[in-house]
Amino acid sequence: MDFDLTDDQKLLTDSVSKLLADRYTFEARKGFQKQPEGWSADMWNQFAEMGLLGLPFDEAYGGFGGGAVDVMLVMEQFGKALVLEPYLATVVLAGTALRLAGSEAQKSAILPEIVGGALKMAFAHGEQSARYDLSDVQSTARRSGDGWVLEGAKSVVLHGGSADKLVVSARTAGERNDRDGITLFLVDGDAKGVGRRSYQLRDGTRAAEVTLSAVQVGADAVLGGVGDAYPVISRVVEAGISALAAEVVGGMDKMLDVTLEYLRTRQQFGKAIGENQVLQHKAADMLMSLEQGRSMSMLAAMMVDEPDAAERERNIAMAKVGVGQAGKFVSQNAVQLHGGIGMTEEYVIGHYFRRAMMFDHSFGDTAYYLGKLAAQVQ
Amino acid sequence: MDFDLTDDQKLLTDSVSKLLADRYTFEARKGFQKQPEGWSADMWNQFAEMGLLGLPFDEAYGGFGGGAVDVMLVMEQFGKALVLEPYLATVVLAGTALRLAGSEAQKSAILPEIVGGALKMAFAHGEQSARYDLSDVQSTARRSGDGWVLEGAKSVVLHGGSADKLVVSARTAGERNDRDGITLFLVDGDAKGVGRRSYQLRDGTRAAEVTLSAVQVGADAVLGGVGDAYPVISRVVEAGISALAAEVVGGMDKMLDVTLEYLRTRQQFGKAIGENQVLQHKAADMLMSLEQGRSMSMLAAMMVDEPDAAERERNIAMAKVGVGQAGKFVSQNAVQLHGGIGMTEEYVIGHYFRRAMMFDHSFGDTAYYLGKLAAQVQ
Amino acid sequence: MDLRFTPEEIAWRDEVRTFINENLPPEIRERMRLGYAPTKQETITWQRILNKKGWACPGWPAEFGGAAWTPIQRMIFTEENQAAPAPELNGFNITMLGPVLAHFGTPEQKAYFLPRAANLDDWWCQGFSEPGAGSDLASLKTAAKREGDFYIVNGQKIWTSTAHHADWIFALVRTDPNARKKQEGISFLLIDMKTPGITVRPIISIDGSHHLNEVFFDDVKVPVHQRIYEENRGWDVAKYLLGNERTGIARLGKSRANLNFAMDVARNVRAGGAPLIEDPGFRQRVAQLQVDIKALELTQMRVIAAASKKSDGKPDPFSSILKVKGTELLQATSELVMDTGGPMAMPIWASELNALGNEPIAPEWAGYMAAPYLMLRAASIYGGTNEIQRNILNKAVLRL
Amino acid sequence: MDLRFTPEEIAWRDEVRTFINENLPPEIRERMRLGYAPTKQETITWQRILNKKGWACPGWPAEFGGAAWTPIQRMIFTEENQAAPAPELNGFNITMLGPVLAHFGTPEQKAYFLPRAANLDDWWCQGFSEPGAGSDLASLKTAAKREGDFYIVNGQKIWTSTAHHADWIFALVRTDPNARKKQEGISFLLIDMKTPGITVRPIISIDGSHHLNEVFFDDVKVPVHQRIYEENRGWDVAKYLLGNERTGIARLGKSRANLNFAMDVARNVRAGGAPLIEDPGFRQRVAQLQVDIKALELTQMRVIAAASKKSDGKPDPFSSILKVKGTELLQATSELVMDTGGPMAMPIWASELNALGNEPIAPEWAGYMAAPYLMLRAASIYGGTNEIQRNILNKAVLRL
Repeated sequence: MDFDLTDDQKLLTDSVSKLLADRYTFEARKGFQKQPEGWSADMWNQFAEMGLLGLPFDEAYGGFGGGAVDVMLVMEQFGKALVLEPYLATVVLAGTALRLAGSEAQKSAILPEIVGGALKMAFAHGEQSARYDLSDVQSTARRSGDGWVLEGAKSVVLHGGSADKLVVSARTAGERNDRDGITLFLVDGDAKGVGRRSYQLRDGTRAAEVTLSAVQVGADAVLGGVGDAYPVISRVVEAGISALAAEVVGGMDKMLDVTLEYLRTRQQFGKAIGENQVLQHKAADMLMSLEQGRSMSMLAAMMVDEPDAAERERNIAMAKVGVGQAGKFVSQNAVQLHGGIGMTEEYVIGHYFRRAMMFDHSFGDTAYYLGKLAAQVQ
Repeated sequence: MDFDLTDDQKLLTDSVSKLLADRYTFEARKGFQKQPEGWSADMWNQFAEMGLLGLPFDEAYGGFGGGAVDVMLVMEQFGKALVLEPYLATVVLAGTALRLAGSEAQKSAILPEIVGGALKMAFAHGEQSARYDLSDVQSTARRSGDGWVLEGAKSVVLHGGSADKLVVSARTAGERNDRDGITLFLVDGDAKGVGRRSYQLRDGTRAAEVTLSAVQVGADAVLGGVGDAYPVISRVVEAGISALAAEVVGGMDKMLDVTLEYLRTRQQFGKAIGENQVLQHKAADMLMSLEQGRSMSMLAAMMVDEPDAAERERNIAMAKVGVGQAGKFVSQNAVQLHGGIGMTEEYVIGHYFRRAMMFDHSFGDTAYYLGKLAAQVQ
Repeated sequence: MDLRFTPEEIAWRDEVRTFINENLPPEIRERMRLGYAPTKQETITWQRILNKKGWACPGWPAEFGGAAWTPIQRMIFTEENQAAPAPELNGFNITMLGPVLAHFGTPEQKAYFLPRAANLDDWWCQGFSEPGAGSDLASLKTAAKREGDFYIVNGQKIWTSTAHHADWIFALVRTDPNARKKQEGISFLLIDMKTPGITVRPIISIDGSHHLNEVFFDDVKVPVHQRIYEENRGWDVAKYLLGNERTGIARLGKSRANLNFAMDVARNVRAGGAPLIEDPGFRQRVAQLQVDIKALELTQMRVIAAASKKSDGKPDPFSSILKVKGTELLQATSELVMDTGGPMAMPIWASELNALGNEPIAPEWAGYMAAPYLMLRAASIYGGTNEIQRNILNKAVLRL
Repeated sequence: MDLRFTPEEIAWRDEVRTFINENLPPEIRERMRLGYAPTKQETITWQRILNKKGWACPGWPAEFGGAAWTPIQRMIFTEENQAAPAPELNGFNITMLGPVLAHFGTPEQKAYFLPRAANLDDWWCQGFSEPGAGSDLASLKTAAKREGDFYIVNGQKIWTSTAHHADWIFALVRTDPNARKKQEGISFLLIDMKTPGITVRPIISIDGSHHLNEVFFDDVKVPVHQRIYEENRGWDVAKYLLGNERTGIARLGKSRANLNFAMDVARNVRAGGAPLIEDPGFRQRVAQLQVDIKALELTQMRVIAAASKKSDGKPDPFSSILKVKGTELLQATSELVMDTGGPMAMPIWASELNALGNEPIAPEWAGYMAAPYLMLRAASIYGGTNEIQRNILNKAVLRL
């Protein structure tokens, strides 16, 4: 057991932290959000320059060769600054799919493009009627000549609107909810037959509904084995949970700081409201919740590469529940302790609040994972 | 909708309250508990004299002709004084079984004896492996000549040790967990073949394990229809829940009072601990919980005689959950706010605490009824 | 004691329900069922329908249109209206200003303002909160200086709900900055929002809605006859008003509507290959909420029954229980709605899609599932935070 | 960063587990599994087995038998021991008095008392709390007046765990009633419980157990050489001791043992015609507790890792998190045990039944299911209430 960071990791954390403190102020972020794609191309290039976009990829592809803990450290900083850019979608989600299932040719062609910042990707898996069931895929792909034709629709695809390439799941065999028979495809964002309707999520990040109408792709578009994608999808989601959990921990950290500062400075009835013991104890509860959440985020990062699948799934599920509950508790109380100002769009707390809410509804919510864990009790 | 008490009900409440304030102090109660049967025969006679033992019975049997609300009022007062006597067992449980299922002959023979205080009864239904399932009856009764022979064992029979007569459930047909085929019998406490091992429950009241070894009873011992007892048992339990809920409300009322008094007088760090805002708010939470519990106890009392079975069962289940949760919250916090003294046998709070705990584990606990309600969600 | 509704009360409930069913425009009802807040025009439309029926201002004196309902009748009406769901009566007009005018107003003030308030001819808003004050309302600073027949008002109000809709504002202002106690230098003014010098600046809430505002007063001239009650006695008026504000705060009808909506959706979405409503965790959560709603329903009846017995006009401290528990239920039920929607609850579906035409992008139920959850975080803040309610309970009941 | 146990740590866990399995008397283990507290003799038996192995006082300096374990090794040992379940080491001897003696004691005090404490030849108890003091420990009144080579002690201690078992007590006494600050007039004495003038009065807890006592001192003569550290500097000693007391306070092993016991029973009792463990509500509750235990497990490791880096000797304020969350889990898991037992958890089976001979009256698992729940209500009270822990967090971390 070892909680130490390597010197490289300390350097990574510090440099990301410094970059964001300088360039990613709450005011600057408002500007980024107004960009056409909902984030800053300039910041994206900065991330590329710092090597963040190559963090989890092998050095052979221009990457940094880092692991889930490195991603955790970056995401925690991103969480503090409420970073809008498609890091999760491109590097973590699509990146994990490529890492785990990509052919040498695919990885050589795509990963360096990601690392360099030229290529944005998205993971187009969820569907409107699937809720959180990863095997509930109704989009289809049928063989056509050497290639495939895709039909269907994908829902709430994070950064699906601005992605250059999509990783799309489709059913090549089996029935709805079968784990077997799902295949991943690489599809250009502007391929013929791909429709994308982009919108904001409640936390200000972007997503899209993606429709697939007779989308033709070649045989080389298949990512991994035909019909074998379920375990890959599952691990992509686990990597996503781990990364997002770290982001929420960063957010909670910031929420507690902002709230403490508010409690110290806001005067009412002639004294700082932080002198109220009830608010002190509530803040102590927030601290405890944050630290428990932080522990669970570390657990998730550690488990992303655990080879024992049952152990990995179980621990990631526990982490999702733990961070989800902590995020909810800390964010709800951060708003409450602020009073009216916490309810406003122009103040920072509400943004963290919604980001934590978003986390709880990404990749399966607290109830979903608690139900999964409950079903395993025997 | 009408929350008013009649003049008779006010008088009833006042006189019970006064009797208990005079005679049922915490000190006096310690003495009662040391009596061989674990309660005071003298107080029992007082209750008889005041007419309490006839409260829910028809005037034809010497009763008062009252309803569940009257019982609620009395039980609430009993709850404040932590009354030990077998009122629930005799008047509410066995009494309800007799009221609902007794023949004219049975009622004429028994009810006046109860009313007068001469006859104590117990409801011997639960079994060691039944948990809270009312239909899980494995004790049997088989016909033998004109009468019946009972075999089996009953568990945690409230006041089973001191009861003159037992209402015993036994299976006359069907399989374990079948609702059909259960029959109630009137069995003398000292009948041949009846074994009774008496003990204290955690709250200081008495119960017994009752064994039935070839216990012979006559045909006239059958209470209600042969094989038809399940609905009666169900309603006996509902009456029990309603009465006990009121008792817990009385207990919560007292716990809050005692706790407030402690918070006002106990000094620490040079001031009354009740000046701590955190403790004030906790006490406010206790008050809210108490009042919500009181509302649910009223609901239970109102529903005991509701003819629509589904409506009645559903509302009683909600009341059990509501009062159970309130009782737990109020009693746990009453101990916590007292600190060490609240953990001691010699101080009053721990007794209320355990009485509330006992309620939660009588006739089905919070999880049991919440599960029942959940199963009905559709 | 009988907690069941009497036959008369059941008849009344049926009468209300029937009237709502027959008169509430279906498009309003459906939008609200899906979680959307009613528009200004929807609120006006419905209140005028109710006013025509004589149901818009039941709590007012009969001469001004009051309906002489019993407290239980009022509760039944409010909850049926919330559960429909229908737009609620404009609370500023009906529960706040109306009773204040009827109690403290001059004959002229009553005659002019009350009928217009009942019919929503004037949309009122409330100018109490200020940036520096928060829960410490009486520390307000907006100044009103007497000059002849006018007050000259300067200062700022905040959290002013629907100020951007409002024709008039009733405001607390400081008329005596030197009063011994801060409560003693305050007056209660009615101010026409069209008066020169008033600026309304929107505050966007975290659900993206425009509901709140800042209101700035810059040398705003207010005729003295628009003052309610005596100069420097505005705090008495405010206390009277705040007491009335607390009736109906449990908003149980709304919580019930939330729960029903969540269950409707849960019957139609799948989780693990079966309808979500069959999921054990979902069912447990619904069952617990049903218990909590039932308990508060009864507690509310007890508070109402007690209120109908007393006549000292003081607010029942137990209404703080209704506030705390009621807002907890609003928050829990709206959270259930959001969670029921799952990932589909997260998009702001409307944004940037209008340009793409009317092709539906998501199922109708998914349109507005997170916004009420977001908005209702304010429920435990406004009207005296839930922490303040506990202070009230302590002071008035527990006395620690 | 790698939160997994290293191979060395896993080897250590296995070594501990194997040793316990091979050396813990099975009858002790089984009684504890069923929820019974260990008897005095059981605790002594087990501690002597551990002492023989060199595992009874790992945190002490090596010269007195310390084992030079890493903090993580200590944690593993503690949790394996709790989860076995085995009697815990006598904390008064091992985590409280031992380190104090090693740090503040004279050579003679160390030489005499430490080996005896390690082997439980002396059973120690702690005389800190007093009736009037509660959380305000320093306001203690028990007086020690110097007379030649003795102190004459008069006063009363309360909540003295196992005083009725104890051979010795370490006590805080007031040696200077006129000190400027109340903390400055206190000394730390070792007192033989057999000294004339000491009376122990039992306090029965709400679980019916005799664990706590009042201890009265009536002109008790204590040799001056039994004082630890300087006169009037006892508060420094107490602070040092209380800092040590907070390690291991999460008691996660115990919570795990509770959860395992509940699950064992739930596999064997029926609810609704099927094993209770298949009940959805029960499973949800277990799953949530598993999550909470896992989170605290990791937080504890973080606190331990941080502790092994710092050397200022001050307690980590984060150990307050371990206390609060750990006791919440103790309470929640023991409540689950009780609830699992259902109606069978309510009887005090033992009482009045012994006279009836050895015929079993209830299944073995039902014997002692409510008592731990009752007793553990004290867990959020002793060692600084959970409210005090939040004050500590506020003061040391949040600084509001």
